[in-house]
Amino acid sequence: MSDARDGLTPAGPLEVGGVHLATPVMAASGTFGFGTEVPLCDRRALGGMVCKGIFLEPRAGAPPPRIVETPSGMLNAIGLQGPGVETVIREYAPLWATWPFPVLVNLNGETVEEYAELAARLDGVAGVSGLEVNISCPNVERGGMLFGQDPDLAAAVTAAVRVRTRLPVWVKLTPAAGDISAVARACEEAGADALCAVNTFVGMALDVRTGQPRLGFRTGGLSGPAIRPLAVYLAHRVAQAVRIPVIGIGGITRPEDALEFLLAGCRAVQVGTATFVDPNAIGRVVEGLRRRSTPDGAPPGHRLRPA
Amino acid sequence: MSDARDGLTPAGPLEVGGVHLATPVMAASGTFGFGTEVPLCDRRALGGMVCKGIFLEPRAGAPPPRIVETPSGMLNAIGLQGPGVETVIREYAPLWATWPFPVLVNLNGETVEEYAELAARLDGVAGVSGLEVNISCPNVERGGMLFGQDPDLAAAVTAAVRVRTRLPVWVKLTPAAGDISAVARACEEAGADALCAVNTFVGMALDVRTGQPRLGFRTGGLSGPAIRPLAVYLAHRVAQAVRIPVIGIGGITRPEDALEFLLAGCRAVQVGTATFVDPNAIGRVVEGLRRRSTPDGAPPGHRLRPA
Amino acid sequence: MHDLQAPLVGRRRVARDAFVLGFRAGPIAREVRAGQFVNVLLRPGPLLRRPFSVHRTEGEIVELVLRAVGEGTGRLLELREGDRVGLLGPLGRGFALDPSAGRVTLVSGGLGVAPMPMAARQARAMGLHVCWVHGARTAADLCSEWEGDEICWATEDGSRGVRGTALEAVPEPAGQVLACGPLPMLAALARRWPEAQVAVETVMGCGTGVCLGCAVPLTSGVYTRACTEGPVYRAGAVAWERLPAPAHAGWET
Amino acid sequence: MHDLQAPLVGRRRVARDAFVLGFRAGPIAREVRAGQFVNVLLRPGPLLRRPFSVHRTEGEIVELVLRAVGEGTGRLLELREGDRVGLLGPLGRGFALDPSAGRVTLVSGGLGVAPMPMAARQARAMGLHVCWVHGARTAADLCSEWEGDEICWATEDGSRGVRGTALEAVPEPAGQVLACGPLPMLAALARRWPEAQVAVETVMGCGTGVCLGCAVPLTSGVYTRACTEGPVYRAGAVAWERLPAPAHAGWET
Ligand SMILES: Cc1cc2nc3c(=O)[nH]c(=O)nc-3n(C[C@H](O)[C@H](O)[C@H](O)COP(=O)(O)OP(=O)(O)OC[C@H]3O[C@@H](n4cnc5c(N)ncnc54)[C@H](O)[C@@H]3O)c2cc1C
Ligand SMILES: Cc1cc2nc3c(=O)[nH]c(=O)nc-3n(C[C@H](O)[C@H](O)[C@H](O)COP(=O)(O)OP(=O)(O)OC[C@H]3O[C@@H](n4cnc5c(N)ncnc54)[C@H](O)[C@@H]3O)c2cc1C
Ligand SMILES: Cc1cc2nc3c(=O)[nH]c(=O)nc-3n(C[C@H](O)[C@H](O)[C@H](O)COP(=O)(O)O)c2cc1C
Ligand SMILES: Cc1cc2nc3c(=O)[nH]c(=O)nc-3n(C[C@H](O)[C@H](O)[C@H](O)COP(=O)(O)O)c2cc1C
Ligand code: FES
Ligand code: FES
Repeated sequence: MSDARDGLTPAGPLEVGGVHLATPVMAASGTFGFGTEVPLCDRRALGGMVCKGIFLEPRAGAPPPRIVETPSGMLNAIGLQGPGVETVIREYAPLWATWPFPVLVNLNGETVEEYAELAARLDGVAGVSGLEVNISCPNVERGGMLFGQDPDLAAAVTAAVRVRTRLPVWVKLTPAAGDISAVARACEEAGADALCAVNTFVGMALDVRTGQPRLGFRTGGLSGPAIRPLAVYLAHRVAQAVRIPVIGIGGITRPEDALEFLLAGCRAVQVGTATFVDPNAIGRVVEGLRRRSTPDGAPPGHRLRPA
Repeated sequence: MSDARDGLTPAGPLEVGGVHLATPVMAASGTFGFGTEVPLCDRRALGGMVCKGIFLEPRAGAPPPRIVETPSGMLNAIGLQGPGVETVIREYAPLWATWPFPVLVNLNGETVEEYAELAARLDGVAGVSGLEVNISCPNVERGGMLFGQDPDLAAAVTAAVRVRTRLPVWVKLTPAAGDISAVARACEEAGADALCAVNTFVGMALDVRTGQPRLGFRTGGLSGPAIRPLAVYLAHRVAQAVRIPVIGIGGITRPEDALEFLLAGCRAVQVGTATFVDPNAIGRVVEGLRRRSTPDGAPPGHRLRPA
Repeated sequence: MHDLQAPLVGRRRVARDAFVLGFRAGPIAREVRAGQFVNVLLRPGPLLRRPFSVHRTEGEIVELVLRAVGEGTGRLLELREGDRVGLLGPLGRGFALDPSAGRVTLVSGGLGVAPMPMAARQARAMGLHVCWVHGARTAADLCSEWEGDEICWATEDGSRGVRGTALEAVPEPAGQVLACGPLPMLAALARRWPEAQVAVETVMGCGTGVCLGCAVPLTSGVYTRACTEGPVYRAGAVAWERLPAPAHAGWET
Repeated sequence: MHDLQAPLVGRRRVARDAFVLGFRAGPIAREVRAGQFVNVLLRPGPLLRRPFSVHRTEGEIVELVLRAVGEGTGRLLELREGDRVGLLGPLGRGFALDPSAGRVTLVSGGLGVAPMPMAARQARAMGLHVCWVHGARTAADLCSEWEGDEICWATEDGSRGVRGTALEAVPEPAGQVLACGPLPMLAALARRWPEAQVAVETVMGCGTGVCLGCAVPLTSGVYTRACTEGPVYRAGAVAWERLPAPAHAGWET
């Protein structure tokens, strides 16, 4: 597996952290459902997708309102509504097995053991190409982001998942970590195959006419173009801290946004909120990367000079 | 001194952390120079101002480019260019002494002792109404934000400043702290009279045509509307963690943005980037707060119900 | 589902501050059913799309009705003829008309008129008798256009028709009831006609079923997606007390 | 300094892709001096204002010249007559003309024409002889308008006037030199005429002197503010090797 910083990724197929991607641009968890919902997306452009986060058991999710728009961004507090792992195995995985791009399952738990159990259940399931361990969800009462703020807890979750599956294990990091490099290194040492940086930033918005939070869960996670400069910085720090590949996430809308993450040291990227605005956002990002590629397949920028 | 969460602040004069403000809306450090530069600002609306951050000695600042616009925000890496404390005492303080609103000096150091020395030099200087201890600047090689990420270091700076001055001591916090509540409590215990939340968020932007950072300092601090939901959340957490007043900062542009921070538990606010866009942004925020005040002088919202 | 760049081709005022905007979008106009919506992208404009019920279609033209309540609706009403917006749709599940009902009553409060002209036309095309009951605050707020066989007005101040809400003006027997309007009106309607079909509004992230942002709580305990399982629900199925009105973005909106 | 809402009142093309926009803004038109700029606010539009040299004034009208290079300039060129922008100005220090110089040479590369018509008029009003040397890539990129007593053209491809840069086309003796254009041209000019006055471009945050974002490094080692101490500098005072061109915002810009 080549180092993220060894060269730039072309728009073509590549292998990242044990997963064979059709292009370097993937659909981010929670913004592409289970892959059956967005008919207008150009699926040939899709490098791969991460399904909506799941727990062992079905979950109702957070009370509405669940979304608030903010300047160039949105807060969400979905609360990981979704079917449990059994439905995923029974209803979605068989479909995914027929698709031309890999699907990773986004794993969530309230305890280390729940993550491990999920990993075990998904091991060997046809249609599941990898696991994205979500230790960064800001919208649950227990677990989620708490695991991602502490290097020891992050390592514990990663290690527990690692020993229960032969699937590639990616770990999705939270910007709320005091030292994201330390968490990244801890996950790498615990056996992660790749790191995803980053999940949403915790935020809050109040209704000035009632004085109450505008989200049912009170706080939510900020995504969209507003966070891009913060996410590029964090993804860059993570890429500098580890040798495993990094997948950049946060506010990617245009082809050049994706390239910014690649230049910052990421090996692939995920697109989230942009898909809400343009169901074919990923198609357009990949098309832009392709059009701008130099003849040898590498994008036109240079690698980021180390500081 | 009344608790920030005891009631809402009207648009009129009030006392916050030992400083008598003309209104609850102040000019944020680094966005209003030394108070002599922005002729179009309605000075009757100005609750007070914090001058550009200074060190003991004059500083050249960071290499250009120093500013990059991002979606609904901007990254800056000014690097605390400015005159040293002597110039401030000799040239600006005498002017400030004649102004109808209080001026606080934003203090910066590379060591605890430098902060303490600055505090001592400014103690008793006519025209200086308080000190804002900046342990949150992301754009300097040493000091700055590093002090604000660790509760012990934050407390050390606060305590050192506290013993060297009789002036009100406000401490300005960084969102980069892993646990901002812990830093806030440490500053409160070390003798801070008020806390300012928050300074800018570290970010980065790359030029996709060269692959290099768009800022001369490589990274910068994100400000503007993009960060507002993040800042409201952090200011709210700080207000819940301490008994001293909190001054909310981050992305305030409209009157309702200011009210959002007040509803979140802040006693006053500071306006930064908005002044770049509209030199009279503060005048308009105060005007809006006034127009919307209910007859008893309190804004129309209710206080945020505890979680 | 289509994603089109659609030019504004017409605009008319139909009530105080309320306007019908017509966009040329043939593929959507041909497919859309009453109660479905389109998700509108404005550039420059707010980040997310804004959902609007399809009000009427006229050949290739898709009509929306709206009032300025915030940035998106404000910008929509500033558009000039020829300006283009992105239209994604048709989205959601519309009204299911029962041809055997004989009579259908459309109940609309305020801008809840939005899906009714299409519903009236589809019902009449099926041979149903259409009674439209429309309420608003005052006569000036009533929509000046209507379709169907009968119209009943209601105003809070009694300045036109019955004094009271649309609900109070519904002539019995109502037959099949379709409704759209403010949440309190729909909740009251659900108590009277649990079998009524109601179109609800929620904040939406995507409009296509992927974000789970548009949650509508059902009495069965689950959340469903307004953009996919809705926006039309059986009135009695919705847990109205757990469905909040969208919070306010600011003072000005 | 004034902060006005100024309507667009005219627009004309003066070179390939380059347009002059006229805004009605009497108070600014009356005060502005050659080399000063205005800071333009667009709503909807990017967060920050965009600085532009004042190109000419005509009575109450302030003219700017620009080409679309990004979001702000793109939106400016989409404006229709009557649309308003925020104009803050006049800002900065303009050219200081020396009435005793006898002769003044204006050197402009590409859109560096911006401050020259005003400079030409002010110089002639002082009785100076004005020679304007204007260079661009090709004849189509040259600005079609000029003022002064003499004009010399230069194009990189030789399609009009001297083949080469504006700098190479300057007739000697140049007298007092005022210049505006790409950084490499200004740096070269500084070596030949250290006493020349040059108008430089930097990224700006505020335009009013408070943000320190517009730093221009001087050979003396300090940074100065382009918006306040500049944008006009003595060419020999600027540390050109430490003054970067503004970085690119993306591929499309
Ligand atoms: C399926 C559906 C159909 C709709 N049909 C119509 C219609 O035909 N005509 C019409 O005028 N409006 C309709 N709405 C509501 C319309 O989408 C909102 O008024 C609009 O999104 C507000 O955008 P804004 O930018 O102007 O306001 P914002 O500044 O975003 O918000 C202003 C106010 O509107 C509320 N709001 C924001 N988004 C929504 C939303 N999705 N639904 C309800 N309220 C919202 C906010 O909470 C706030 O109080 C519909 C909504 C849905 C979900
Ligand atoms: C004092 C001054 C006077 C100017 N006069 C003129 C003029 O008369 N005519 C004209 O066309 N342009 C002029 N400029 C440059 C003009 O301000 C920029 O081209 C404009 O801000 C770009 O905005 P945008 O949103 O279109 O581009 P963006 O999307 O912001 O950026 C597009 C490109 O322009 C660069 N850029 C951004 N801001 C500036 C800036 N302040 N200065 C230079 N480059 C920038 C970016 O780095 C990028 O490469 C002047 C700049 C200054 C500082
Ligand atoms: C509505 C919504 C739901 C999300 N759900 C999940 C999730 O279930 N699991 C997860 O790891 N991330 C989730 N995310 C985070 C995204 O995958 C992504 O990290 C984030 O939105 C930043 O990328 P963006 O700015 O491109 O949206 C969600 C984001 C949004 C907006
Ligand atoms: C150009 C610029 C310079 C700044 N300089 C300082 C400074 O010297 N000291 C400081 O404490 N904060 C400084 N700040 C941070 C602001 O005071 C404020 O905390 C931040 O910009 C967030 O508020 P805003 O979104 O309203 O701008 C600076 C911000 C900007 C944009
Ligand atoms: S709006 Fe996204 S799922 Fe309904
Ligand atoms: S642009 Fe802000 S100081 Fe010059």
